Amino acid sequence: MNFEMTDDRRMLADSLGKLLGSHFGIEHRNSVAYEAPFHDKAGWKALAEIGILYAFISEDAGGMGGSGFDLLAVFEQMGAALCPEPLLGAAMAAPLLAEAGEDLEPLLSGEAIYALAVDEPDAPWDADAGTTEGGDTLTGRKTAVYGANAATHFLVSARQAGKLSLFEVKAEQAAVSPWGMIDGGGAGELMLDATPARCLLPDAGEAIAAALDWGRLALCAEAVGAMDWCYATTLDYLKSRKQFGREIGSFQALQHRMVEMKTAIEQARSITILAADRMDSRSVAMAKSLVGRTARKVSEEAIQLHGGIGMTWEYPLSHYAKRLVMLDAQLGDADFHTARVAARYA
Amino acid sequence: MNFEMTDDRRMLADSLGKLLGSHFGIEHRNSVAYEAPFHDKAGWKALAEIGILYAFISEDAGGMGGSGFDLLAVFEQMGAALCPEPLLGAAMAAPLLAEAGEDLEPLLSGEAIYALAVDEPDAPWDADAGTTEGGDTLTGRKTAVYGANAATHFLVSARQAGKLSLFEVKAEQAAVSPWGMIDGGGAGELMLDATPARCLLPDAGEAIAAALDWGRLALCAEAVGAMDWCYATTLDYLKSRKQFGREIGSFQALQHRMVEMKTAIEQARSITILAADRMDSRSVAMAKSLVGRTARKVSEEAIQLHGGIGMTWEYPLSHYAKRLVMLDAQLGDADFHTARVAARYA
Amino acid sequence: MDLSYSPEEQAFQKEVRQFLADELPEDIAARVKAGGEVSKKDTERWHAILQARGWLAQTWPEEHGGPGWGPVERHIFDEEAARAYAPRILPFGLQMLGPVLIKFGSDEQKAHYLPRILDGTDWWCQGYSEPGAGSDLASLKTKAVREGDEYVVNGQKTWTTLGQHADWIFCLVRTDGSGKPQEGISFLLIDMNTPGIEVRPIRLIEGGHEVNEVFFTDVRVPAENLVWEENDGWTVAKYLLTHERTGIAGVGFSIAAFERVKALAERTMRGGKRLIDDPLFAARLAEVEMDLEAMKIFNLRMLAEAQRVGHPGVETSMLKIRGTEVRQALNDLYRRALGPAAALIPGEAPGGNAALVAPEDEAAAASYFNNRKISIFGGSNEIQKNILTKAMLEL
Amino acid sequence: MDLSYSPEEQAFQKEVRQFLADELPEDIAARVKAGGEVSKKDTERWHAILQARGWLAQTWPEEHGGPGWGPVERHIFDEEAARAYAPRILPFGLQMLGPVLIKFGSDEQKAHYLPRILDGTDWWCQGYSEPGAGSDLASLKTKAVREGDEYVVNGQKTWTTLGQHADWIFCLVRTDGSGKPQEGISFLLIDMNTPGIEVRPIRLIEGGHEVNEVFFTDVRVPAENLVWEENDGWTVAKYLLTHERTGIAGVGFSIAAFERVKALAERTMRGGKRLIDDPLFAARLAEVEMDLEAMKIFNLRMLAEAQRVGHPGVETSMLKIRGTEVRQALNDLYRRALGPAAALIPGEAPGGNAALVAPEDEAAAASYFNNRKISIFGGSNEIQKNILTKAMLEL
Repeated sequence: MNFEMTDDRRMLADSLGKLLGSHFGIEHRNSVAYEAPFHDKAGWKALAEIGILYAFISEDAGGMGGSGFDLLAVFEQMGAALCPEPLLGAAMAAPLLAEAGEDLEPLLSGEAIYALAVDEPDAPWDADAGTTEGGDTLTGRKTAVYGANAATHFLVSARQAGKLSLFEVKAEQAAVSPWGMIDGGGAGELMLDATPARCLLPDAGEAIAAALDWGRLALCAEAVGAMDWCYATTLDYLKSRKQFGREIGSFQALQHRMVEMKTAIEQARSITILAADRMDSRSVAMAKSLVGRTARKVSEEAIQLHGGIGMTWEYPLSHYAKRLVMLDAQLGDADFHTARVAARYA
Repeated sequence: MNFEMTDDRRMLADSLGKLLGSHFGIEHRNSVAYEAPFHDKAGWKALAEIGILYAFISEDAGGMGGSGFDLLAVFEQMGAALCPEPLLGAAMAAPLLAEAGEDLEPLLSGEAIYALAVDEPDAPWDADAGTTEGGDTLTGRKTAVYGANAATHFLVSARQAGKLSLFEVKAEQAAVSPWGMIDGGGAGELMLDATPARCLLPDAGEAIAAALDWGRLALCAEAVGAMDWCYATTLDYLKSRKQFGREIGSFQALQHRMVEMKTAIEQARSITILAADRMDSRSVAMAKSLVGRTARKVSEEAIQLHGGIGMTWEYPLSHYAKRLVMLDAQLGDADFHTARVAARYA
Repeated sequence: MDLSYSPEEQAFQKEVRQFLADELPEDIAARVKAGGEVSKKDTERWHAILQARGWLAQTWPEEHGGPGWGPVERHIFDEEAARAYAPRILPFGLQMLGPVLIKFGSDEQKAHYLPRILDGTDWWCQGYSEPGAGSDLASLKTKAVREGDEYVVNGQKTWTTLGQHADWIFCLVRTDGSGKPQEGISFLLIDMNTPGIEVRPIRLIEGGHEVNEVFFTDVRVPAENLVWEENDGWTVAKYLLTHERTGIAGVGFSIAAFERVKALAERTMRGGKRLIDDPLFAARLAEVEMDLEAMKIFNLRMLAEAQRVGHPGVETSMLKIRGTEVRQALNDLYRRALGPAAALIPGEAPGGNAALVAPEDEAAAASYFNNRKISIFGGSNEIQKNILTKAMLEL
Repeated sequence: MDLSYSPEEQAFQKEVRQFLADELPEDIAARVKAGGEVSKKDTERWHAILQARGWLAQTWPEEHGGPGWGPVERHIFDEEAARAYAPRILPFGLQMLGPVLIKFGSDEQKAHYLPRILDGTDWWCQGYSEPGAGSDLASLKTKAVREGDEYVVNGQKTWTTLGQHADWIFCLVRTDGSGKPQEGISFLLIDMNTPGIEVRPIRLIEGGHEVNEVFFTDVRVPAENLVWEENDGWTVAKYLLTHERTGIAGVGFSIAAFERVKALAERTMRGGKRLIDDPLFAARLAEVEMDLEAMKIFNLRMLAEAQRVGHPGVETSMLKIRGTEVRQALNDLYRRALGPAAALIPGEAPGGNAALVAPEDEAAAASYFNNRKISIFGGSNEIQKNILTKAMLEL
């Protein structure tokens, strides 16, 4: 039993943290996060150069990571810096491409940017419920494709011969209706109309489910990083801000709420570690649900404990708060995953 | 718009409060509440003599009340004094007997004690789901019949010609397996085995549902009375008890919890008033759910704010706390009624 | 007990409904329903329509142009207006300054300012909060120094809602710094066009611009613009803060918010069934609805009491807390009901076939974030709890 | 990161399981599972079985008869024991007094008392709390006045768990009242058979008798029964309170409680379907399970840290809080799952055909009420939050 990061991961996380600190300061972050294409080519290149994409692929397959703990190391840093780059797509694409025996070099080098397109408007979060039909071309609609603006390739699920299959669609051949996200970053609607596609995996149900779980774990880790930031920032604020002639941190009602926030964050971190270790669908569902609920609570409490200043665009906390609330809506919200866990009792 | 009690009800409530104060002091209350037959004949007679049973019957039918607000006036006092007498059965029996055109005099005078027997073990809280078959005799089992020890008559639901009917079973002809309740008072299992019965209402589905709603309202009002008592007692305690050299009530974290408790109680009182005014199944379900959840929270908080002393049998609060938690389990708990309200959206 | 409105109140309710049906411009209601910003022009149009009916200055006595309503009438109007998606009446001139002038103003001040509020000539904003003060209002630092017939004002106000549109600002300023914080404060009316005033926007969390910082540099204000006595402005400030809190629960807003969530959940599909048929979502909605239904009655109880004794009690603080909690819970469910589409920035959604959500639902997440303010501004919920502690617990 | 136990730890876990399967008496486990009271005899039997294996004094060093376990081994034992429904090891002699004597006791005291704890000769109880003191331990008033070779003790202790069975009590007493509350306290061992001691039962909320008041009237205690130095008992008290908090989360109890709820919901019918298939109930259970799963890892993180640095950190207070919350939430669901039958008084249920619930579920409500204590005793959750505030927030 050992909860220390390995030296390799610690080094990666440290250099990632340093890079994000120097490249994605909050002002630059905001300019990237809230303006199309929600992507900073130079920043992405720098991220790729320190090798973080290798963390998503096992050594056997040519990478330098591939475990849940590798994702943790990377995405905690992304969350702490609130980096809007489309890394989530890469984290989910990597195991799919590996499974399909595709060349991983474009992904690993950062040259190709992958986005996963599985959800459809009437059944978000449920790849199996999609109605897009597949073949040499695809026709249908995929919704909430994260990183759609920046993507060079889409990995698209579609039904083929009764099975859920995985296709690759090139960005230049795809019709994307992009939209900006209120918490920063971009998504898009992928409008498929006899769009040329190449089948990567004819029977991809399990592989897609697993890829989505990688994505969910990444979101949990991102949340943990962002929650740590919010806690530390709120604590600093409570120590420095005075009202009615005393530090507001000296008010016991606020102290107890800080303790509850910290305890909740440690619980969220713990279940994220569990999910990273097990990487089974039940553990990931438990993590995504608990983290989703905790992230919202931390966001709301951090704003409330700050008062008005926490409500302003200029104060970085507001952007962390938005991200923490909105990431619950990605890849299945808390109630969606609670219902999945509950369904297993039946 | 007027939220004052009418003078008549105020007088009834006052005299009831006085009677309970003098007759059902906590020690006597406990001796009645925790020992079969969970009933004090003299106390019951005194209650009947001040006319509280008349509150359950409209003037048209020979009573002096019959509205939801009459129930409120009576049961708030019962809750504030934690009186264990089997009044709930009378509150539910009264409208059923009136509907059936039965002689109400025995109920009004307190001579007859009625208990309602509708629930069955595999479908508590759901009269429609009962499987007892009716006719000249009844065979089946009714569970959690409140006041079973003291009852002279049971009003029993059973299926007859496809319809839910209401029967009367005399206590001397019934086999009752009584049990004591952890929060005081008694219940029993009514074991029907070709037990002689008299049909009062052949098509009683609606009447029984309405009677159960009267019972639920009574429980809500009882809870409000008991919650007021707990709040006041906890407040007194916080003002008098010292720890670390100061009144514990001076600790802000506890102050804010008291404010939340008080606010929750006012919300519970408000929805109980709404239910008493409307007396439709949706309002009653909303009240029973919100009151059930609030009562538990108030109970838990009152104990926690007291510390160890609140855990002791000797300190009256512990008995109020038990009652507040356990009344949620009577006539449908919070989740049961939440689901009923939610089902109406469909 | 009688929860129903009196026949007169019911007739009034009908009258309000009819008025809203006839007079509330449809285009404005559509914009309010969509949760977007209501323009200055929209507000001015609506104010004028209300004033034409004599219903604009709802808390003013009849002699000054008010409609002569009690708390119940005002509540009925609020509830109906929210249900009809009317824009809110801007409180600064009508609900804040007006009553202050009526109680504390000189006859000249009343004669000059009140009619201009009613006819829309002056758009007022509020200069109370200062940076670093928050709920600790009395710690204000903006200074006004008397020089002959003028005050010279220096300092900064913040959280000035819609200050970008304002012609005038009413301010609390420090005219004496020697005593306790509450002493030495004065209440001053300042023309926003006076040289030395600068308004800078504060962008809020969701991106909108509704509040501002206002900077004062050697701003010269005629001494006749002082309301009440110099150094006794705290009396005025307290009156303004505690006056007319009967609408504090925001019941109408919550009713409208509940209807919005329910309607959305009825038409949202999740994996082959309607979201409203999902037992867990429906249960969460039901629990909030119960809290809302309870709050409606709690609010009526407070109104009945206010009508009876002439002023609302300390329950208003409980209603403020619970009112904001219920609204925020509904905002939260609304956003969640949209699923991943909740993330899109209002007004930037792809159109045509690629549309993600109905236009009226686009602002769900933005409203959720923006409404985090309601538990902070106007006396944070923590402050309300402190007030309640003092009043109820006598500790 | 590596969440799994080492091969040695896994082997140990297997060994513990085997031991429990072989040695834990079935009748005792059945009584524990049913949530009823465990008799003195049951506890003594179980202690003797553990002692025969050398596993009784789990926190003691090997030289004094401990098994030489670290925090992880102790955790594994706790978890497995709770799952197997073993009775708890009584902490008073073994986990409280033993370590105190080992650290602060004289050689004579160690030689005399430690073996008698191990072999069950002495049943110890704790004399810390006093009426009116609660979590404010240092305000204790029980006096011990030195007279020659004896202390004369007068005063009262309360919340003395299982004091009705005890041969000995260890007490904090005031030997000097002139300084700060923390000064002038001494740690005294008192034979319960000494004249002047009276034990009165305190009946708890659910009706059970597990705690007592202990009254001291001119009780004469040999001076050699003083542990450590006179007037420096606070040092001893603090050590006892902070020592060995690694089991504080009660993970094993919560795992057992979760299994109980789930099993009950699987066999409980509600209107034609199993309770476990009710989406709302299942969702509530799932949310608690997630909290429990998280807590298991949080607990392991704390244990790994304790193993690494030699002592547990301030996280133990968080685990105490969350541990009690999770257990209480499970107790609550358990009681609710029983529906109306939850109300029956354990042991007083009608038998035969009229039986209402399985005997093992009878104590659900009683346990729920009794376990309200776990967030109060042993440093209330409010005290834990104050501790955490000081440590983490440095405020």
